[in-house]
Amino acid sequence: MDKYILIPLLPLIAFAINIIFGRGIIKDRAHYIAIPAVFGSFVLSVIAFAEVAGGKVINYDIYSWIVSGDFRVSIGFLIDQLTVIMLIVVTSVSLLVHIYSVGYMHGDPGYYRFFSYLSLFTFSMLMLVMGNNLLQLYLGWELVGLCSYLLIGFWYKKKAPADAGKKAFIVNRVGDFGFGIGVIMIFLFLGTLNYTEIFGSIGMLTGQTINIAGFNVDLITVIALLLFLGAVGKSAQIPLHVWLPDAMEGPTPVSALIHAATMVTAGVFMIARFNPVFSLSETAMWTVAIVGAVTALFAATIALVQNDIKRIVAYSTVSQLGYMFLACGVGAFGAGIFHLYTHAFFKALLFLGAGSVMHAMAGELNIQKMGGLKKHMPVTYWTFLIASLSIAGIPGLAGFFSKDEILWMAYNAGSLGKFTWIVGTAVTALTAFYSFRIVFLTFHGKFRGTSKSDNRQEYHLHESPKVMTMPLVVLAVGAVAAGWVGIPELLGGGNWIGYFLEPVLGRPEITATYTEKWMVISIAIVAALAGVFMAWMFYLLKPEIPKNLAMKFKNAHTILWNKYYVDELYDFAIERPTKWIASNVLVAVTDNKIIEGVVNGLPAAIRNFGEKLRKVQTGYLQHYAMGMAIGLFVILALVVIAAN
Amino acid sequence: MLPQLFFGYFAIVMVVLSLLIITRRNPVHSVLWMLVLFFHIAGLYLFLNAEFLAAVQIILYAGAILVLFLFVIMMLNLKEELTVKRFIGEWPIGVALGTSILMFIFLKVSDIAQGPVGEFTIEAIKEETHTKALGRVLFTDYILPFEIAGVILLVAIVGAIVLAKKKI
Amino acid sequence: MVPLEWYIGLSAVMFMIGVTGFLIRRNIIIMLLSIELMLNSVNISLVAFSHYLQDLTGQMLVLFIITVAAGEAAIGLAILVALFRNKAVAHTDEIAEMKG
Amino acid sequence: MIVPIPDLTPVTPEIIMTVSAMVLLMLELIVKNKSIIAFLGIATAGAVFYVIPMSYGETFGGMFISDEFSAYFKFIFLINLVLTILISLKYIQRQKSNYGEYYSILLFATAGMMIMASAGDLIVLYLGLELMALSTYILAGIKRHDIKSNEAAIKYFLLGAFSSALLLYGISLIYGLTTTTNIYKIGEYLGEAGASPAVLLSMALIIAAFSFKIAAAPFHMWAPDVYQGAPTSITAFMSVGPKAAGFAVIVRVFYVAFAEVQADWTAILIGIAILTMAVGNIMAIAQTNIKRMLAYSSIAHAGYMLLGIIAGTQAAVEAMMVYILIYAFMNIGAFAIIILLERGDELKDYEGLAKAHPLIAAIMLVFMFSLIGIPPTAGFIGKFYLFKAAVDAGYTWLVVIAVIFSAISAYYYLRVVMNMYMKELKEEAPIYLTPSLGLAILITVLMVIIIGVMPSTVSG
Amino acid sequence: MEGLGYPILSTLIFLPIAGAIAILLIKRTAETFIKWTAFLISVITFILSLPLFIGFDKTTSEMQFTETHEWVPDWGIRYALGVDGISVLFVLLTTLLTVLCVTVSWNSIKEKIKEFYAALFLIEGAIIGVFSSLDLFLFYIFWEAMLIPMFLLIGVWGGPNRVYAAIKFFLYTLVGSLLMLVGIIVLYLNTGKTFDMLQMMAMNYPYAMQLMLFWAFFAAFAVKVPMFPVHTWLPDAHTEAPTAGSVILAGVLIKMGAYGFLRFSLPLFPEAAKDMAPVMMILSVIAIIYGGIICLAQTDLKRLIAYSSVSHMGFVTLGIFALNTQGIQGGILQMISHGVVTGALFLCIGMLYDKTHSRQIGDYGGVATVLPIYAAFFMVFTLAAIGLPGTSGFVGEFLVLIGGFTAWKLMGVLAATGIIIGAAYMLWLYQKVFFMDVNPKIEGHKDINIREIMTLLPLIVLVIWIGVYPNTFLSFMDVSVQNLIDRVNTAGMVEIETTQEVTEMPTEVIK
Repeated sequence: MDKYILIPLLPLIAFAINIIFGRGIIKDRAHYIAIPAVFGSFVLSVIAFAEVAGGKVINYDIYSWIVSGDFRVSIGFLIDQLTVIMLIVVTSVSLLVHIYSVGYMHGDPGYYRFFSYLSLFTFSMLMLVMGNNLLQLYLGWELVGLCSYLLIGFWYKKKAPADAGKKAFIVNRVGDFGFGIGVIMIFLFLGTLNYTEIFGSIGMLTGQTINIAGFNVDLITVIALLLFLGAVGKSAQIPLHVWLPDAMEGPTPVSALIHAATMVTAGVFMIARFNPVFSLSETAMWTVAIVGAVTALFAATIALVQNDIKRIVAYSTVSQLGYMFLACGVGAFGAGIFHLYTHAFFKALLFLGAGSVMHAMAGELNIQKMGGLKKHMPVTYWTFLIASLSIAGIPGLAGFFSKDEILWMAYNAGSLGKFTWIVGTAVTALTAFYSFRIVFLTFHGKFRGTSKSDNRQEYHLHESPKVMTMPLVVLAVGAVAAGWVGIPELLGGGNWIGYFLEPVLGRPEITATYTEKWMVISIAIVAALAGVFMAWMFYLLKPEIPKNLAMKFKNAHTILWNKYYVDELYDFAIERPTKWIASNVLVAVTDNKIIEGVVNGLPAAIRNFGEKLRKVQTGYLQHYAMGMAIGLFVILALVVIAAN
Repeated sequence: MLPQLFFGYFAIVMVVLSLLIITRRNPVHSVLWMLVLFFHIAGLYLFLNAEFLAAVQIILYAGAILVLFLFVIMMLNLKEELTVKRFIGEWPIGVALGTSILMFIFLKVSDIAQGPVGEFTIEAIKEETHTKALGRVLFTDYILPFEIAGVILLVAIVGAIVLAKKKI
Repeated sequence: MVPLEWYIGLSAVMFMIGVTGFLIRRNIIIMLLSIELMLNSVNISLVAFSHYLQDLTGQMLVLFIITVAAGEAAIGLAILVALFRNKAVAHTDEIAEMKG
Repeated sequence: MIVPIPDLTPVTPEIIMTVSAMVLLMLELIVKNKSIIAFLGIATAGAVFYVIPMSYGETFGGMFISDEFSAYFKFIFLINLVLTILISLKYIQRQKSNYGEYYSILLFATAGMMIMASAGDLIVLYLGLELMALSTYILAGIKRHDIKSNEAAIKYFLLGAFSSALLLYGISLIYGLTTTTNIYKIGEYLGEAGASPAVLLSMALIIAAFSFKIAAAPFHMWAPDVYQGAPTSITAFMSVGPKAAGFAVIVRVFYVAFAEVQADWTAILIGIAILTMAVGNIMAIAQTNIKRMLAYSSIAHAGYMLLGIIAGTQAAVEAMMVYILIYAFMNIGAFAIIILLERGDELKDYEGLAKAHPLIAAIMLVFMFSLIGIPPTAGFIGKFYLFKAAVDAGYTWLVVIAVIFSAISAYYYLRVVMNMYMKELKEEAPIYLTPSLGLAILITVLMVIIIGVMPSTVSG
Repeated sequence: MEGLGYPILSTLIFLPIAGAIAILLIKRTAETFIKWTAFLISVITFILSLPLFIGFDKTTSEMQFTETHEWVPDWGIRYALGVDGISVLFVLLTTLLTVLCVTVSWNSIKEKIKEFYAALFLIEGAIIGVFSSLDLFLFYIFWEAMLIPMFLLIGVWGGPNRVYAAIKFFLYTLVGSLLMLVGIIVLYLNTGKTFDMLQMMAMNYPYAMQLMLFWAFFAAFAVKVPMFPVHTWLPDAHTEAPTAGSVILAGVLIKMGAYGFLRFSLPLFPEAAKDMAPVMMILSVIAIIYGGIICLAQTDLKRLIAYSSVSHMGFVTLGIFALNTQGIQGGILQMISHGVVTGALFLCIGMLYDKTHSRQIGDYGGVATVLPIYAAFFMVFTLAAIGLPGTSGFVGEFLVLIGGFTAWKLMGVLAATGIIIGAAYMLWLYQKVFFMDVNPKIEGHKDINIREIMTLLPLIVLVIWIGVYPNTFLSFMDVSVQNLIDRVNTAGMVEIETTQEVTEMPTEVIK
């Protein structure tokens, strides 16, 4: 068993070596330490997968982490079906991103730093997925947040990345606030944080209520929603999605690894992990589903009009995460994880492809200034295309199967499920549209960047080095084939993954008929194809249409362009008032006026009083004598009063 | 009736003299009124069968202390003294304080409970003569205070010399 | 027979006249005289008490008071002389260099 | 008629003191070096100290009582005397007041205090008080060429005489009420006959007079001016000696003679104590002259000491006595530093002292913190003992008031420390360190620290 | 100690004090010698304190390493020292931080060097005395005596506004302490005229008295902690104090207040503490949120950290007055952690200040570019300050939140907002100072040297150690805390045997 400890430990060691010796000895050779470590983890993950596939669930404690009275938490591992899927996803994508980064980050002064952060991230993510208790999950949860912060702000000399990193961390903290309270409540009511023990005893809480501001609320619902708040933060769901698009300020490999494939899916993982809890609360489930659906739609609409290639992909990620939550919300945790798994490949691929494009375009991100890159960078083009097809849900590719499963499950899940299904299908069309908008604007048509004469950008266009394209190819394979583990029975597959995860996640009861399933699948395919077609028409056939539309629906466009003004809203409603209160109320009034007023005022008042009293001490003898006489007078008066 | 009249005369005159002393502009006048007052006090002492004290009052107070005062007054610029303010600005407060404290004292003294009567009856003193009785008590029972009083006078002499001698 | 209270009353009146004089006069010498007045009023009451209580202690005290008064007068006037030497002032409000 | 010779043993210390003072007076004529006179004065103190424990007893028909209580106060007077002589030696030379009489008057004053502490009779008490008072008037004005010294002396003298007159009036009344001036007999008589309202009148007058001696508000107003104007060595002497003597007689007179009306005088003293602490501490904050500041501080300390009287238990009185002892050390110590640093006695003259003379600044710091009452200095032990006794007697609320005022007091004591340590040195700060002065400072600072660290030295 | 053959606690108290005197005797001009002597003294003290860590018996709540001597028998005062699980860690923290204070002051103190180190050692001795006194009188002596050198440390070697800060610090704490003194006296008189803390803890005091004494002690402790609204001395004192002063202040001095709550308020006045716990929790939560938000408006590095201390100490008091195991243990651990982390942050700021002589956040920017190693260290401490799991900050804060939530859910939730605010201001600070364009004012400065790295390294180790394996530290306090909670919970329900009769003279509390 002890070998599994190496899975997280290897990257940790790599991190430690790189961060300590990186500046002095290692410098540009950092990847020689980081990549073997991740590879080791990957190999061990595969071994773990094999073992779990063989029907074994590994669950053990390594050491007691925090012991305080009856509060006991260990560091320990639970390796079950869900975990191994995550392990494979995390280690494989991480490995590929590591390799890709060798090329992408080449020559960066912070090269060693980058790799040490990546290793730390891998470690943290593995701790997150492997933990056998809630607090270890929380540990990993926060640590990946830290890595996200560090990596977003990797180019800290610029303001935008620094801001974005900070924003990511703080927004995540808002989610963690809820998550943390959820953790505490679980401990408070169940007396444990260990998964198996929680799931074993959560049933005891059914029907119990808790009094919040005078209302009696179902206890499990409260716990589930608090946990979900954490997931909302981490997985960038409405209303805490604001950090993810900004997070694109980080290096692209980071976006691929953290903000697409792994970290942001931690929320989904957590909900899936806590399916026994969520399943007990209908309210919580529907909340998850609706938040997921709304987020999916919301982010997809924003993605329609953006021009920054990474931002579009980022909004696409938000949207796809919404899908996953939608799945979880309708009880199809397996489908959610399935989509998580396929999404990891095609979304990582999209990001890495975008990175490759940026690499070629010397950092240019605006797709309006690209075009015709197909001939310059074929590998990138083809892999990017595959990823787009996959995400758009073109039959046969990974995305199709997972998305289809989700839509089907949503359709299956009652009336509210139907609503989510409609939303989901609409989002499919939108996804196809904006994905191909990128493809067409970037790779097709004529180059619209700075011409040869002034900046020679076009002259520089080139395919990325092997070390970068190779991961693209591998991921492309994944984007195509990853879904094949979950081909539904209807299409002749065995939905292997669904059954594989069933011991952990369960499967919702299927009530709908085959006919309905065919209908769901066909509508999805039609929607996807329609999206692709529209994109082709808008951006290749008649490029003037988008402009006209933008003119016509100016207001709508502006709102979408400004991402529904959510950032502005937060700025206006939270950030500014807080800062205003801090400096104009707390510092200026409470501290400086009231408290300091008393603290400084009292001595000053005493001193002033002393100064006034000094005037009594005139230096005149008679006044002193009078003082004595007055004293005598008062004493006599008292004596007389006392005697009478 | 006679003693009362006698006392009445003394009391009225002494109060008037006291008021004169504290109100005269010219210090010399005050001192002279003081002299008159001292004679009256001596008279009162006689009335109270304390003839030795009466003598001491005249000899010591009138004869020594007041003369000392007069010497010092010589150093003052009397002309200037006659033109400046007599009282401090807040004199009404002083007067009010004085009167009200007096009221309190009267309130209290009116029901004064005398202590036990001692052995020196008027007859006993008369028999022994006042001076002798006083002397006997002074040099037996009150020998310690007597000695201390001597030291005080010594200190006063030394102090007066130290403070007032011209050469440093 | 004159009641004791009369003497005490007389003494109290004189004492308070002395106090008042001390409180209101600017001239240091007259303040000194006021103090002598106070001491004499005390003496009167002491002698009266002594007479009425048929006890000589009061008269003893009178003797000592007179002695001390002499000493006090000597010292007081000596201080006054020393003051005159430095600054020809005889009024209390002129010697108020130290205050506050 | 045979005059019986009274037992002179109990008065031996006083006799030695006065005789020695007279001898010094005569020696002044033949001895050129005044230091010899000073050392003889110290020797006298030593002899008296040696004699005191052997002199217990009552004599002169109960007029004079030498007991442990008086012995303790005499001990304080002797310390006061010795330390004053030590700090005076060169100082009065510099002040051009190097008269041999200075020392003998100091001795006379001490004799007066000793008589006060031992007085069993109001007459003796009055005479002792006058002996002390007259001597201190002289000493306050001994810088006769200095107008400030004159002013101090005249103020002290006039107000002192005024307060003596009040005391005498009080004595005359109590005599009239009891036919005796013996403190114990007064107590006995009042205990049997009960207290008539006129007793309260007498008590009020006596409180006023004694409050003047201990500089308690509102009878304190002479103190700042006199402390400031008098030669610093005398200020040190006055701030301890007469105050301690005042407390000695307060204890004896009020606990013995006026035991019958304890409730009344306690109530009055509570008022006086609060007022004293308030006035002393609040006005000290506004001072710029360090001698004046210490004057107000000594007023405030009198307020704390009154707590011991008010509490009225044996322990409280003991605590007060310990407090006076400790106060003597820290206060004289502080004045010794002022003498040492004759650059001026304004607070700003202390700026940057720590830079020029770190050790002296450190010692001053110890005195200041001791005056605040911060452990591990003696000042804390004194306050603690006093407060403990007062709380034990049930005066917690009064202690809380005292504590608040002592927190206020920190403000002005810290200003001295602040000036020494946290301000820049502006000009050279010459010091006049002589062996005797050094010795005085050493003794005081050591005592302040030793008592602070080992309270068992005073707890018994 | 029992096997070591020497009185370890006395040594720890008086070695630094003796060291202070020794340093004062060295010639003023021998600066290097003074520094090395100081370093040696601090290191020896630290090494001598290690037996406390190794030899501590974690299975008992009894006082250990005890020493008892009669001191003032007439007043029932003894010189009694001892540590239990609650206090032992603070002693160790003190000795450790002092070493670091010496090294960090190496070049930054240029004036009155020997006085500086002497003051530092006097503080160390007094603080160890506070943490190890078993006699209330002795405790008070150390408690107050510490004020003197600290006053000087701030006032002499501090920043431009140092005098104001020093006096404010002194008066603030003095007022509180003096009220406690009255409380101590009342306690003493009601315990049969003894200052023995163990004996006092075995007593049951009447409720009205408990309540009054609770507030009297509160006055002293709350000011030290500092709790809202008596916190305003802290920003000034921290800001103006020299680096070492800030480190000692933040690291151990303000822990004395919370320690006082644990050592006195809870066991001596359990019923009052229980009844007043809601008030204290509300004050704590106000401190957490108030202290946090106010940080957002700070422009001075040290001031910001100072206000963050208010917030963090709010967690501590919240935990303590949650009156359950997690709360109290969390509180103690949070104190240790805060001592390490905030101490470290002040050390870091001091190092930066030595280079640039500015504490204004606006004067910085891009420090990470110029001083990368320094930035890395600072990052770790920042993360610990915002309570990232895996660092020391998390364990304590989380346990406190558990405890607080268990005791009063609303307060737990409100306190948890502190972790958001904490992240906001610390990251804002980090960004402003370390990221973005290099401010010309800091250009060209050298990265921290090996001495400074060695100063910070032990703290990094501690931060990680506490974060990863807090049980090392939690196990120290386990039994003692449990004992304390039992004491609080059983108070008023079970009659505890009093070892001594109530004094023959029952003292009225209020007359």
